[in-house]
Amino acid sequence: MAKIVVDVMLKPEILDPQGKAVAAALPRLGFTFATDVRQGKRFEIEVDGDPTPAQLADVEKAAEKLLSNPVIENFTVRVEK
Amino acid sequence: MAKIVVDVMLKPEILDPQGKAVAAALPRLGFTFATDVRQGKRFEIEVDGDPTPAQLADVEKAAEKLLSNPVIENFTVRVEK
Amino acid sequence: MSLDTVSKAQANPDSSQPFAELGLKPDEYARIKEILGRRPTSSELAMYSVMWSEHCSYKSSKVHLKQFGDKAVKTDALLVGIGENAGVVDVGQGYAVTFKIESHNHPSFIEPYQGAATGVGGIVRDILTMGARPIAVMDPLRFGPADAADTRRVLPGIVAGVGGYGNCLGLPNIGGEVVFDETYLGNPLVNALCVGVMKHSDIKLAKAAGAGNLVVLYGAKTGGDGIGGVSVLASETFESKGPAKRPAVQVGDPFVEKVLIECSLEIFAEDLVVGIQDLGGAGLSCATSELASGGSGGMKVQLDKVPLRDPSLSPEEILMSESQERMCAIVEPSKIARFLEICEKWDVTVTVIGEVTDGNHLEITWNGELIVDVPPRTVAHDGPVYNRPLAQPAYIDAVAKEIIKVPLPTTADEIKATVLKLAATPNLADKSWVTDQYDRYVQGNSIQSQPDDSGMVRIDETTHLGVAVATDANANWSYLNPYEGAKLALAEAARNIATAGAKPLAVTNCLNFGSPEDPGVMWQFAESVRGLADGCLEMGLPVTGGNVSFYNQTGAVAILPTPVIGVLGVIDDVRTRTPMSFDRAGLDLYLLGETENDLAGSEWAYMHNQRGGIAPTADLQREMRLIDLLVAGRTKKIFSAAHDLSQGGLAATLTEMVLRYNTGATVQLDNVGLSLLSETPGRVVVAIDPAQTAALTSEAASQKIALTKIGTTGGDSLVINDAKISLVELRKAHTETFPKLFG
Amino acid sequence: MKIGVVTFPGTLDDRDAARAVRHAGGESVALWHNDADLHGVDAVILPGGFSYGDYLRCGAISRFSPVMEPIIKAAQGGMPLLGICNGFQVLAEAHLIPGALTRNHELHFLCRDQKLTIENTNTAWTSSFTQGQEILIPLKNGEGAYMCDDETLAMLEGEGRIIARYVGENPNGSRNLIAGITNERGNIVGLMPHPEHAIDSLTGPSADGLGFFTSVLKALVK
Ligand SMILES: Nc1ncnc2c1ncn2[C@@H]1O[C@H](COP(=O)(O)OP(=O)(O)O)[C@@H](O)[C@H]1O
Ligand SMILES: [Mg+2]
Repeated sequence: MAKIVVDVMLKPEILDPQGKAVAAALPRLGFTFATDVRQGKRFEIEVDGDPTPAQLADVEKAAEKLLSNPVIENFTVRVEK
Repeated sequence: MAKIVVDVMLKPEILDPQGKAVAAALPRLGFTFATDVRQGKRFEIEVDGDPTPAQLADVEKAAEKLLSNPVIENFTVRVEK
Repeated sequence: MSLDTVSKAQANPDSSQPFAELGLKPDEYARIKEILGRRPTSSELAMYSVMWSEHCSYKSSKVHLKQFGDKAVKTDALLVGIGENAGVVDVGQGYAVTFKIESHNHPSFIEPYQGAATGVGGIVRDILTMGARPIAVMDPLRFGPADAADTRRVLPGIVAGVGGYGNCLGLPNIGGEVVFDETYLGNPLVNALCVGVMKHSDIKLAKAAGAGNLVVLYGAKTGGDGIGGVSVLASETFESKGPAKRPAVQVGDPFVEKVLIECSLEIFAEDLVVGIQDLGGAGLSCATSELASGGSGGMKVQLDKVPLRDPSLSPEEILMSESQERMCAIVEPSKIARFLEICEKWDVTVTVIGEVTDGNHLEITWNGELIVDVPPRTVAHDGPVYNRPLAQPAYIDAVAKEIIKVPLPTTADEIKATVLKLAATPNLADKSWVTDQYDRYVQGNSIQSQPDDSGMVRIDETTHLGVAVATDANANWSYLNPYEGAKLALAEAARNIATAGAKPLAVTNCLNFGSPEDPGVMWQFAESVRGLADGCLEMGLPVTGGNVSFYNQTGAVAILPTPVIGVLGVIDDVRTRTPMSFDRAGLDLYLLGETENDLAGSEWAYMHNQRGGIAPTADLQREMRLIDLLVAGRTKKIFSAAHDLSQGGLAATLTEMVLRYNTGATVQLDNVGLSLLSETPGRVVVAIDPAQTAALTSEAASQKIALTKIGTTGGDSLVINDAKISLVELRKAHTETFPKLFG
Repeated sequence: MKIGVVTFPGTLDDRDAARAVRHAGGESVALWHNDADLHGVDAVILPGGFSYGDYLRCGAISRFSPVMEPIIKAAQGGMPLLGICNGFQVLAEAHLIPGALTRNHELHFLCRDQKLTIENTNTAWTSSFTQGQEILIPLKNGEGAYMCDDETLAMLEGEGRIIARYVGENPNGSRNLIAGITNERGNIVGLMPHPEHAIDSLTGPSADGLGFFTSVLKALVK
């Protein structure tokens, strides 16, 4: 049983109020490591067995059609063990 | 400039309404690859230069305190190039 | 773990069982053995332990709550009383209304968003279960000091959770409370109220009658969430030294609940159920045992049929799971096909899990093996009853001797500074930061919501019949005198209904207290219940239901006794309601009721760290005459506006009135400091057209309510004697507090 | 004139939209998400709510509902189509209008009475208003910030396709204070605030919202 991960992030030019809120909250808690924070979505998709190329192609399609909105978001697909 | 990624997912035993909604929508669009879908959050944190061990330890702390609620969520921290 | 069955329990009567870890006391465990004539199976133990927990069995409160029945007024308005999921009241024109408050305090501290969200979800299912369409929610909330770091964690999460769930269900939020006090810091209170409406003929009850009828589980699948939540989260202090129990918090899915509501209403409309119960605290243990004991008592359930989200759950866990958004219905076999069809239309998971049987055994099997065989009444109703020791705490006499010393303004500058300071203090400041996160418009029937005295919804678009609901608690007064405090909260909630011209009809309550094992807390509780029961009897209002939440404390420190009282009223034509304020100049302002020196427990005293003194005494006869006056004033069209006085006294009331429609006022007050700051109960400010002077005078005289002209409306300032406060300045003070605190 | 009002699972303001249609003098027809038939309606409203819980992105799942197919086809042929709030999000997800609706900049659900100016009265849904008219209707949403790229924004501005703009402080971070836009042809309108909650000052802040519904009835008579 493998896991396919789709990460969806707002395009860099789109304002990310959630990331901004986190970036502002960190220093209030004494954390000073971040120069910037962006928040996105992570989908963990389980498939039976090892994903086939056809399945991965399907996941790409689903990511484009459903999991992300290409007007404002980018996505990446990868297999995780 | 490196990127630290924090992935936050609901614990496996916790209901994930978002993942459920996606899992239900996929077959309606003809996508049959998924046996289960979970949806979580992905934080991309930018730091100046390569993250130091102390910074990473701080990120762990921030992930536990701010980015997740350990009662219902798990998180992982990693550095991405 | 191997399956524990009834036959194994009979074969090994002495196996040791972890009853203490499940929260049962040795004598309670002994009683279970006595009832069964053998040791319980592990599944039975699970059921008894959750059902006999404080949260489900009311074991510490039962002996006191009896008074609500014993002292009850006879009224035809009460169609369903205490004991069912929620009481039902006749509001005329064939309509019945059901309403109830519940607490979700402890879960909301651990996971503010989900705790609050599932609190709303739970109370809405209670209302739905009665056969009603839920039409509105309210959320009385209590937090630690507004500027405390943990309040900044907890409050935004709770507010977002209340909104997130209620908004997604399409239920307008029509009111609530936001109160701060240090005793709530480690133990915030999240009370949620829901109102529902139905026709008389649609009332549903939780009973499983008719052998051969099917037991149907529908809604979300069952997962491992909230297992033990009912006995752990709702009944134990966080510091309890007992073994660590799974602090699992439930996560809600409001979308599933919305669909469940529509699906259920369609099922009700076609009259497809004999009985129905929602799955809340104690999950299936509660639903099956209550349904069975509500009927003749016999039921067979095949537990392995329950659809699971997590296939690894054991039967014990399935019985205890508090997965949200589930309902259990009793359906005649001839109607099951249609029932399934409607569920399919709404894409709702549905499973027949058992049937009603003759006799009085609740039998639950797991893959054919009998794992539960109990008389359901013993699980659902015959839990332990405690007559806990109670004793008046020592502080009561001590605080009664304290003399309140607070500065009272006299000069123009002092008056202005006082009014601005009160307007901005977190307990009195504008709550829009909170309420703007709630949908108050959905369903298109909201007539009043925050910042009005009560929430009001229209229930018939043709006749304009409506209901009003208000909730109130004054924990400062309850701390000084819990008996009077409960009566005063009742009076205030009823008054908040009546200022709009609605007639109070029925009462619900949520009694939030510390540990019942503390005799002082138990005394506060007993006194509050006695006060509320006496008050309801005197005012002729039935208590239709409620909720008790104990163990609200941090370490040894209990919260202030906080009996939240909800009052429901009816108004025959919502178009004629009296608004809380005025939008034009030239009206006369009157104060109804007399002002005494009542600074004890007042917000002004609180702001000066004075928590002592003697609480006011409730004069319910006068309150009832005031209510009659307010209702008559509405029907006779005497009032242009009416707004009650409560926390913050006349200063707060005037602030809220002038800001409501941005219309100023000029008032002249004798003894100005006390007039502005005293919180004597039973007072209302009304605005009338001068042409109504004679009518008002005669109504007030006939009700023997003191009437004082205090000023007139108009202008862009609030002028009090020589002090002039511009509305701009006043609004700034009133509205900037919450955004500054919570971002 | 028959106006269809679509109910997706999780739709909340369908009854309000139907009531608004009736108040305006039209006949409302309930359309079910799973029924790919428009039952002869002359126009369609996609009302507000949280269709499918809005868990993924608002409107992302409902845009694929069976009923959307005939709606998209008819709207492309000129049938008046109004998406309110969640309906606006569905229109954007279905690419019937450009851009996307994103999280409010304050990150809270926001419900308040909102002033708007009507900036284009040449659409099927706004002809009852006067150019520049200021109206007051409820705004209530968690993801109402209108986003698009600069090019699209310039196009919308240039072609006068912004039909309503927020007055005063930006409530949600929408670009150029956009509250509503229309397609090229003016038959499809997406609007974030809720006119259906402002048809009667008893239950809403005003009766200003009625204009959207009287507009479409006029447009259909023509
Ligand atoms: N948590 C809340 N949710 C909804 N409405 C609230 C909440 N808190 C306060 N309100 C509303 O704000 C207004 C003012 O509250 P409050 O000062 O407590 O009223 P009162 O003193 O008349 O009981 C009321 O309309 C109340 O219903
Ligand atoms: Mg009030």
